[in-house]
Amino acid sequence: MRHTVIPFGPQHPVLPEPIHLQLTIREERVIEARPALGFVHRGLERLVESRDIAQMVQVVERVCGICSMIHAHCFCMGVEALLGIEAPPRAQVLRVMWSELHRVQSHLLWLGLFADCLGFESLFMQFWRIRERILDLSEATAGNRVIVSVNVIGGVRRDPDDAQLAWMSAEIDRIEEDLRRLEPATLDDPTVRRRTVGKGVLSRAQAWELGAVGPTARASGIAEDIRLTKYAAYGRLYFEPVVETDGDSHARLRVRFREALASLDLVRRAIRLLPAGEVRLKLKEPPAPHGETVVRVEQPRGELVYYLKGSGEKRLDRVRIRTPTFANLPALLVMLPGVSLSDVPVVTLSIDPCISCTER
Amino acid sequence: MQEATRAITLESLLAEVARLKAEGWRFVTLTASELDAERLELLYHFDRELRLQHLRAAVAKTAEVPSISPVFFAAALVENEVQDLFGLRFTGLLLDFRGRLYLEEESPMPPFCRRGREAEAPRGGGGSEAPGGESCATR
Amino acid sequence: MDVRVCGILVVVLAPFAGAALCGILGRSPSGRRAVVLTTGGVVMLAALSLLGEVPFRLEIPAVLHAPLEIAFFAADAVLLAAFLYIGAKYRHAAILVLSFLQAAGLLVFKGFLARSAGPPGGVVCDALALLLVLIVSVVGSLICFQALPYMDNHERHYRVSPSRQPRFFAILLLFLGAMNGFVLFNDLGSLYVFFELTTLCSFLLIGHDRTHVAVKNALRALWMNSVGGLAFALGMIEAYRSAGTLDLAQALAAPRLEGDAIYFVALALFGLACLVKSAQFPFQGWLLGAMVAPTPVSALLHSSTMVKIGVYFLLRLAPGFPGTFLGQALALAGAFGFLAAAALAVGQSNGKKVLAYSTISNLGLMFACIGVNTGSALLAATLLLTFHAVLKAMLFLSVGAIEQHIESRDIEDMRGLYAAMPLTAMITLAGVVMMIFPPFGVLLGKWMAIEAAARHLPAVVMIALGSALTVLYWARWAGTLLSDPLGTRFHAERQPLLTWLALGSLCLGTAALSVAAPWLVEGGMASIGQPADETAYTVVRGGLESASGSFAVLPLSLAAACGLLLSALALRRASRARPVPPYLSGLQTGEAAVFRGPMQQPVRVAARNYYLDTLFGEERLNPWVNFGGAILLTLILGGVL
Amino acid sequence: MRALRRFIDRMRAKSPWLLHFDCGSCNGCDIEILACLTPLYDVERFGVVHQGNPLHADLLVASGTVNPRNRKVLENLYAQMPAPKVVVAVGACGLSGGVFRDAYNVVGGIDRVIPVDVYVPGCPPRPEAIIDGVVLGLQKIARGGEGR
Amino acid sequence: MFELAPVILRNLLRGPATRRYPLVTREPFPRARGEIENEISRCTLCGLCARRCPARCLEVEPQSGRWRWDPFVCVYCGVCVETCPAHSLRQKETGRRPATSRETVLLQGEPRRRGGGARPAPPPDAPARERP
Amino acid sequence: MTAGALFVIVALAAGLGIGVISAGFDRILTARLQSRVGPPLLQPVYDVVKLALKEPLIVNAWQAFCACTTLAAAILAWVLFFLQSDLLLVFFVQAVGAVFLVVGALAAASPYSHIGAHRELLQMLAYEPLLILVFIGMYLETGSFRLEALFAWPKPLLLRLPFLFLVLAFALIVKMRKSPFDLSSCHHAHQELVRGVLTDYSGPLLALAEVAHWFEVALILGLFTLFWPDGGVGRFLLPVAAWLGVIAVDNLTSRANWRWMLGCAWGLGLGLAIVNLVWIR
Repeated sequence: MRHTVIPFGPQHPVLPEPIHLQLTIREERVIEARPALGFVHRGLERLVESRDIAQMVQVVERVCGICSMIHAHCFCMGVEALLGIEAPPRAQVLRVMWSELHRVQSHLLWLGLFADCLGFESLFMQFWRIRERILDLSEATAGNRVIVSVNVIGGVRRDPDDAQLAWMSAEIDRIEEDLRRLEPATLDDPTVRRRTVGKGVLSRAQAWELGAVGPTARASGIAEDIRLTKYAAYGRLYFEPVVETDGDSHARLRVRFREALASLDLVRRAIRLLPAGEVRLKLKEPPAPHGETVVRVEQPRGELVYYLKGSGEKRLDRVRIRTPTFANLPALLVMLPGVSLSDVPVVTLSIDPCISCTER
Repeated sequence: MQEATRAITLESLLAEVARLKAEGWRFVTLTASELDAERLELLYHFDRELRLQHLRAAVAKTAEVPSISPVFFAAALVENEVQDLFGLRFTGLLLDFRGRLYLEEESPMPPFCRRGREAEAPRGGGGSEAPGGESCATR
Repeated sequence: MDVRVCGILVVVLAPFAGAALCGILGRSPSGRRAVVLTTGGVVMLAALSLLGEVPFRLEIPAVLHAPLEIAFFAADAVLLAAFLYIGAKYRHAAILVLSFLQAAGLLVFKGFLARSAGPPGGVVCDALALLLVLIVSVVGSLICFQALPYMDNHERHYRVSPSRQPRFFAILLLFLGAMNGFVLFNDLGSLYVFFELTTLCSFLLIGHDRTHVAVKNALRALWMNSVGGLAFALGMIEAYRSAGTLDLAQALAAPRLEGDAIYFVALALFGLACLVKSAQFPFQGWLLGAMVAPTPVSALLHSSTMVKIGVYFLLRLAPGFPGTFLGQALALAGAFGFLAAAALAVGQSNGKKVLAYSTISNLGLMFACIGVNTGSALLAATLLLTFHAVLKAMLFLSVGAIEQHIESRDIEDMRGLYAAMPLTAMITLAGVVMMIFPPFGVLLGKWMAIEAAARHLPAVVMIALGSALTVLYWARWAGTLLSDPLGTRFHAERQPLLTWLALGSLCLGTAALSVAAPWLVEGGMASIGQPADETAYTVVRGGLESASGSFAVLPLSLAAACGLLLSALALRRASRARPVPPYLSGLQTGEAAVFRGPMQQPVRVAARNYYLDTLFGEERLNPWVNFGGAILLTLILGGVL
Repeated sequence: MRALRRFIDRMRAKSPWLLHFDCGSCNGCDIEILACLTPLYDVERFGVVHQGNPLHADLLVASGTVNPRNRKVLENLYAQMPAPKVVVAVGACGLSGGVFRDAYNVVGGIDRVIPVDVYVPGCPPRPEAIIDGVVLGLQKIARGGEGR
Repeated sequence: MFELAPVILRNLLRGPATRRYPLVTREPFPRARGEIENEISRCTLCGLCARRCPARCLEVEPQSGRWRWDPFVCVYCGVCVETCPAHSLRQKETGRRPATSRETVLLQGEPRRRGGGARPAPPPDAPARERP
Repeated sequence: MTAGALFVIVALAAGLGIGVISAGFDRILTARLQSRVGPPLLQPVYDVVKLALKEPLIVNAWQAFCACTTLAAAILAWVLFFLQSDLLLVFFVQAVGAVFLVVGALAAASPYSHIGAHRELLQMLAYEPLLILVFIGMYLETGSFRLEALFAWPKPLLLRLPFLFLVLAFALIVKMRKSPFDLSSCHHAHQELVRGVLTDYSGPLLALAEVAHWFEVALILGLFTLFWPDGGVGRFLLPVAAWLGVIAVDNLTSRANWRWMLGCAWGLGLGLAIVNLVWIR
C-alpha cells in the first residue's frame, strides 16, 4: 500500500551511466528493483559487417572507455589465436603493463566514485588526483589518457624507451606511496564501514550461481581470476588473486583497493621483466582468419569473454562480447531488495557497473 | 575451438544444463549467431576452474527455446538479449523484457538477422501484442 | 431574575430541554434542525451574556435543596443502573464490577457518611468555569450545527433507515447540558452525576452506528471511564472524609493540615479520574476507539470538551498541588503522555487517529503544566486548553467534511486534496499552521509551557522531544494536502452552509483569539487556578512578557500577515509561470507524475509519506507506552500512600 | 539599464551549473568530464558545480551517441532546464556518432535531438578541451543573456 | 573518524594541486594523439587513409583533389597517420579546439589525372572551413 | 521609527553578510582541503543572482508560496535574534521556515522531493530537541530566555555548558547540510536524492531557499556567540571554531543514513545535553 515508486536513472547524479532502476520502496527500504537497459545500446557487434579486422580493434576499444585497452587486448588475442600467430614477447609484456595500468586507473576511478556515492567527497578528490598520474603515464607511453589504443593484431603500436620506463617505475613507487596514505580512510573509517559493512551481501554460493565474476565474485570468496590462465605474459609474473570472504560492499571495496596496489606492483615487475625486441609482427597481408574461438581476459570488473567467428574473409562473421558487468547484473538484482534507499548507490556501485560494456 | 564442444538439441538442453550445474560448472554466457536464412546457432558457454565447455545447438529462427533461467538465473539477461537481437522466442524466462531490453519501436527489428528477412514477423512476442507490465519481475 | 441566574439556568437547562424536544420533534428534519439551531443559539447567547459578570457565586435557594438532592441521587441511581444494565446486556465483567463498586460505595457514602452533608455547594462561575462554558456553548453549538448536514450525509451513505438522528441529537444536546453542569456546579456530589452523565453520552454516541466495532469500542470507553468514575467516587468520599464538606471551593480553601484538608489521597484519586477521562496512558485506548463515532462526536466529546474535563478539574484543584510529590508525578505523567502520544501519532496515517493522538498529546502537555504548577505553567495550561478546544474541533470537522467527500480518512488519500476541495484543504492547512506555528495560540501555550517547565528537567526533555515529533506529523499532513494540484485554480467547493459556518467561524475565531491572546491573559486567564496575587505575564506593546522571556504576539502577527501576503503574491505569480514536470530522472512523460519505466511502460510515481512504523508504530510502541503510563500511574497513586 | 544587463550577464557567466548526461557514451568522455571537477583541473574555479538536476542546471554537457531510447531522455532533460541554457556536446560520439555512427541503433550526435551550442571534438577530449568548451559556452551565456 | 585528517591537513598546507588551465598550459607529452594535419602538398590522394579509418571520417576524391576530414567524427586513433605511404599526414600533440558550429576540414590538393604523370607545384591552399 | 527601520536593515545586511561569507569561505576551505583552488569568495552571490534571474519553472505553484514563506521566516528569525528577543521564540520562528520548505517539497510529485522532505523532517526531529535543550541550559544558567539578558551575561557560558556547545555544533552540522548529516540535500548533487528537498525548487525559488539558508546558518552561528561574554574575542572565535569544526567533519566523514543520525542525535546528543543540564542544576 504505502509504496513509493522511484525512477532511479537513467539521468541521476550518482549513476555515471544511464541505467534505469524502477525502485519500489517502503520508507527507504527497497522492496523491488526492476531494471531497464538499452540507453547505451549501440549495436556495435554488428559493425563487424562494415569494418575489417584491423578497424574492429578501434571499435572494440570503444566498447568501454574505462577498460578499452583490455577489450582490444582480448580481441587481438582472439584474432591472433584464429590466425595461429602470437605477438612478440616484448609486446606481450607491454600488453600486460598497459592492462595493469588500466586496471589501476579503473580501480582508482571506482574508488573515487564509490567514496563519492558514500558522500565522502574529499576522499573522491584524493583518489582522482592520484588517478590523474596514472593517466599521465598512459599518455606519455601510449599517446592517450583514456582510450590508449595501443593494440594491433600481432602486437602493439607503441614501444616506450628505457628512459620512459625508468620514469614510470619511479612514478609507480610514488603513486603507491600516495595510495597507501589513503588506505586507513578508505578501509577503516568508521563512517565508511558503517555504510558498507553488511550492505549488499552476496554469499559464495549465490555469487557462483548468479555467475558473478571479477572482484564481485572474489569478494565473496571465489578465487577465480582469468589472469590465472596465464594469457599474455601473466604466466611469467607471479600473481595471486585478492580474495575476501565477507561478500559485502566493504569486502568488494577491500578487494579493489588491494587489487589496485597489486596491479601497481605488477606494472613495476612487468617493466623489470620487459625483454628486448620487436613489438609488432609484420603481417604480410590483411588478416583473414577462419574458424571460431572464445577468448577470455580479466578486466578490472572481471572476466571478459569474446567469441570470434571468421570465415576466411577480412571481415569477421560474428563478434560477441560478454562483459563482466553483464555477468554481475543478476547479482545486483538479487542484492538490491532489502537494502535501504541510501544504500542503493552503494550496492549498485559495488559491482562496479559499466553499462556501455553491458549493452555495447 | 580448442575447448570441449558438444552438440545438443533443444529437447535435451535443460537436462544438460542442469547436469552441468550439478557438476559445478558456472554459466558464462550464451552466444547466438546466424547460420543461414532459417537457422540460428546457440552456443552455451560454461566454466569450471578456468576451463571452458560449450554446448552447441542449431535452432530454427521460429523455434521456441526453453529458457535456462530457472536453472541459472544469470542466463535471464542474455536470453533477453538474444530475444531482442535475433527475435528468437524463449519460454519460461524468469525476467522477460519481451523484446524491449535494448530496443525501441523505432529500432530495426530484429537487428542481427540479416539473412532472410522473413524471420522478422514474430518479434519475441512483444511487437504486436501490448506487453503487460507485470511480466518483468525479478524472482 | 438577573443576568447571572438567567444565564446559568439557560446554559445548563436549555440543552436538557432541547434534548427532550429533539426526542419529540426530531422525527422531521426541519423540526430537528429548528430545535438544534435554537438550542445552540440560545445557549451560545446565554454563555456570552455571562462574559462581563465573572466571577460570581450563586447559592441555591434552600427550598430547592431537598428536591435537588433527591434529583441528583435519583440520577445517580439511574445512571449506575444503566451501566449495570449495559454490563449485563453485553456480559462485560469489568463494567459490571466497576459499576457495582460505585453503586456500593455511593450507598455506603449516602447512607452512613454523608447524612449531614449540608447544603449543596451552589454554582461557582469564575474565569475558568466561564471559559469552559464558553467553549462548550459556542464551539459545542457550532459542532452541533455542522452535525446537521453531516448526519444527513452520514445516514444517506450508510442507508440508515429509519433515521436515528433524533436520538443522536438528543444525546448531543444532553451532553452540552451535562458539560455545562459539570463546570458550573460546585458540589462534588453533583459533579459526580454530571461526570457519569458525560460517560454515558460518550458511550451512547460511540456506539451510535451499532456496528460491531462501534459497540466494542463503546464498551471499552465505558469500562475505562468507569474506572475514572470509581476513582471520582472514592475521591469524593475521601475528600468528604478529610475536609468534611462536599463543597469544592470550601474543601480547597480548608486549611491544609495533614489528614485535615482535601489532600493527597483524594487529590490522587481525582487525578486518576482526570487522567482516565482525558485518555492519558495507559488509558488511551478508549479515545482511539472512540474515533469510530461520527466525526462531530469526535470533535465535540473526544477533542474539544469532554476530554477537557480532566484538565478543567485539575486546574480547579491546582492550588492543592504546589510542592507536593503528586505535582511532580503529574508533571512527569503529563510530559510522558505528550511525548508518547506524539510518537504514536507519527506512526499513524489514519487522519482521525492522528488527531486523536494529537489530542492525547496536548492533554498530556496541559497535565504537565498543571503538575509544574507555577503561575505561568497554569496559564500555559489554560491557553492550551482554550486554543486546543477551538482548533481541534475545527480540524475534526474538516476531516469529517473531507471524509465524506473522498470516503477515506487516510492521510495518504488526502494527497492533492487541494485540487478536489480547495477551501477545506486551505482551512485544514490553516488549522495545521495554527497548531504548530507562532504567533498562534497553541504555540504560545507551548512556549509558556517550555519556559515554565524549564526547571523540571525530565519533563522539559520529554516536551522538547515531543515538540519535534509534533512538528513532524503535522508538517507531513500539511504537505500532503498540497501535493500535486498543478493547474487547478482556486475555487470554493460546494458544502452545506452550516459546514462553512462552523469551519469558517472556528478558523477565523482561532486566528482572532490568537492575536487577542495577550488581552485574554490580561483579562482574566492569568488568574485561573491561582490566587490572583501573582501575575506571571504583563502585556507590553502587544506582546506577553515575563521575567524570563517575551513573546511579541502582535508584532509577530503583523509580520506573519505580511509574510502571508507576500507568499500569496508569489503563489499568484507562480501560477502563471511555465509549468514543468517534476524531476523524474529524465523519464517524465506528458502526463504528470508518470514516467517511462522498464519495457517503456508508463509507471505512476507513487510518493508516499513516511510513517516510520518500525520506530513509531503502535505495535512497537504500545507495550512501552502502556508500561510507562502504568508506572507513572502507580507513582501517582502509590506516592501518596 | 545597460549596466544592469551587463552585470546580470556577468553573474550568469560566473555561475554555470552543470548537468551531465551520458547518452550512450563509452564512459571515456564521462570520466574526462568528471575529471574536470577534480583537483588537477577544478572547474569550480569558474563557479561550475556539478548538478544532477536539469531544473537547476545552466549547462548541459552531453556525451555519447543518441539512440532511440535515450533521445527521449535527452529531450526531457533539455526541456526541463530553465533558460538561459547552453548545450555542450563532448566527444566524437556526441558530435556525430563517431565510430559508431553507422551502427543500427545509433541516431547520431546530440544535435540531432537538441540544439548544440558548443562542440568539443576528441575521443575522448582531454579535460583541457572540455574546460575550453565550457568557457565557450559561458561566453555564449554572457553574450546572449536571453538564451533560447 | 579522523583517518583522512593527515591527508586533508597536508592538502591545506601544501596548497592546491590544480593546474590553472587557461592561464597555465602544460606542455603536451611527446607523441600524444591530437589533431590530424595533412600536408596537402605531399599528399598523393591515394585514399588509403580513408579506407583504413575506423571511424570513416576521411574522404578523398582523387578526381577533384579534395581531401576532407571531419574532426567531429574522427576518433584521433592515428591509424591514418601510421598507414600514410606519402607521410603527408601528421598528428599534432594538442587536441582540436572546441567550436560553436559544425566544421569540416577541406583541403584542396592536386587533382589526380588519369594515367598519372608529373605533378606540378602544389597550390598553397589554406585549410578551408565548410558549413553544412 | 526610523531608528528601528535602520536597525532592521543593518540586521538584514549583517545576516546576508554572514551567510555569504560563511558559504563562500566554506567552498574555498573545502576546496583547499581537497587540494583544489575553489571558487571565488563571492561565488554564493553569483549563484543566487543567477538563479534569481533564471526562467521561473514551476513544478507546483505552492512551492513559490512555500519558498517565500521559508525566506520570510528565516529573515524574521534572524531579525528577532538581532533585536534580542526571546530565544525560544526565535527558535519557533525559524522552525516555520524549515517546515515550509518541507511542505513545498511535499507538494511536488517527485519522489526525490518527497523523500528529501521526509528526511528533512527527520533532521528536524534530530536537531530541534537539541536546540531546545541548549536553550534550557542557557536558561538554567542565566535565569532568562531573553537574548538581551543572555548577551549581557558577564560570565562565559562555555565553561558551564561545554557539552551543550558540542550539541549546538551537532545541530550546526545538520543545519549547514554537511556530511555526515547531509541527508536531505547537499550542495554537491552527488547524492541518491539528487538534491533532496530542494530538487524541484528551481531558478528564483531556489534562490529564495538559498538565501533563507544563509540566514538560518547565520542564526545558528549567532547562537554560538552567546557562549562567551561581551567584549571577549571568544564571542567571535567560538562561532568560527564551530564552523571550522563542521567543515573539517564534513571532509572527514561519509554520509550517514537517517537511522544512524537519529540514533546519534537522540543518543549521544541528548545524552551530552542531559549530562550538562544535570551538572549545572
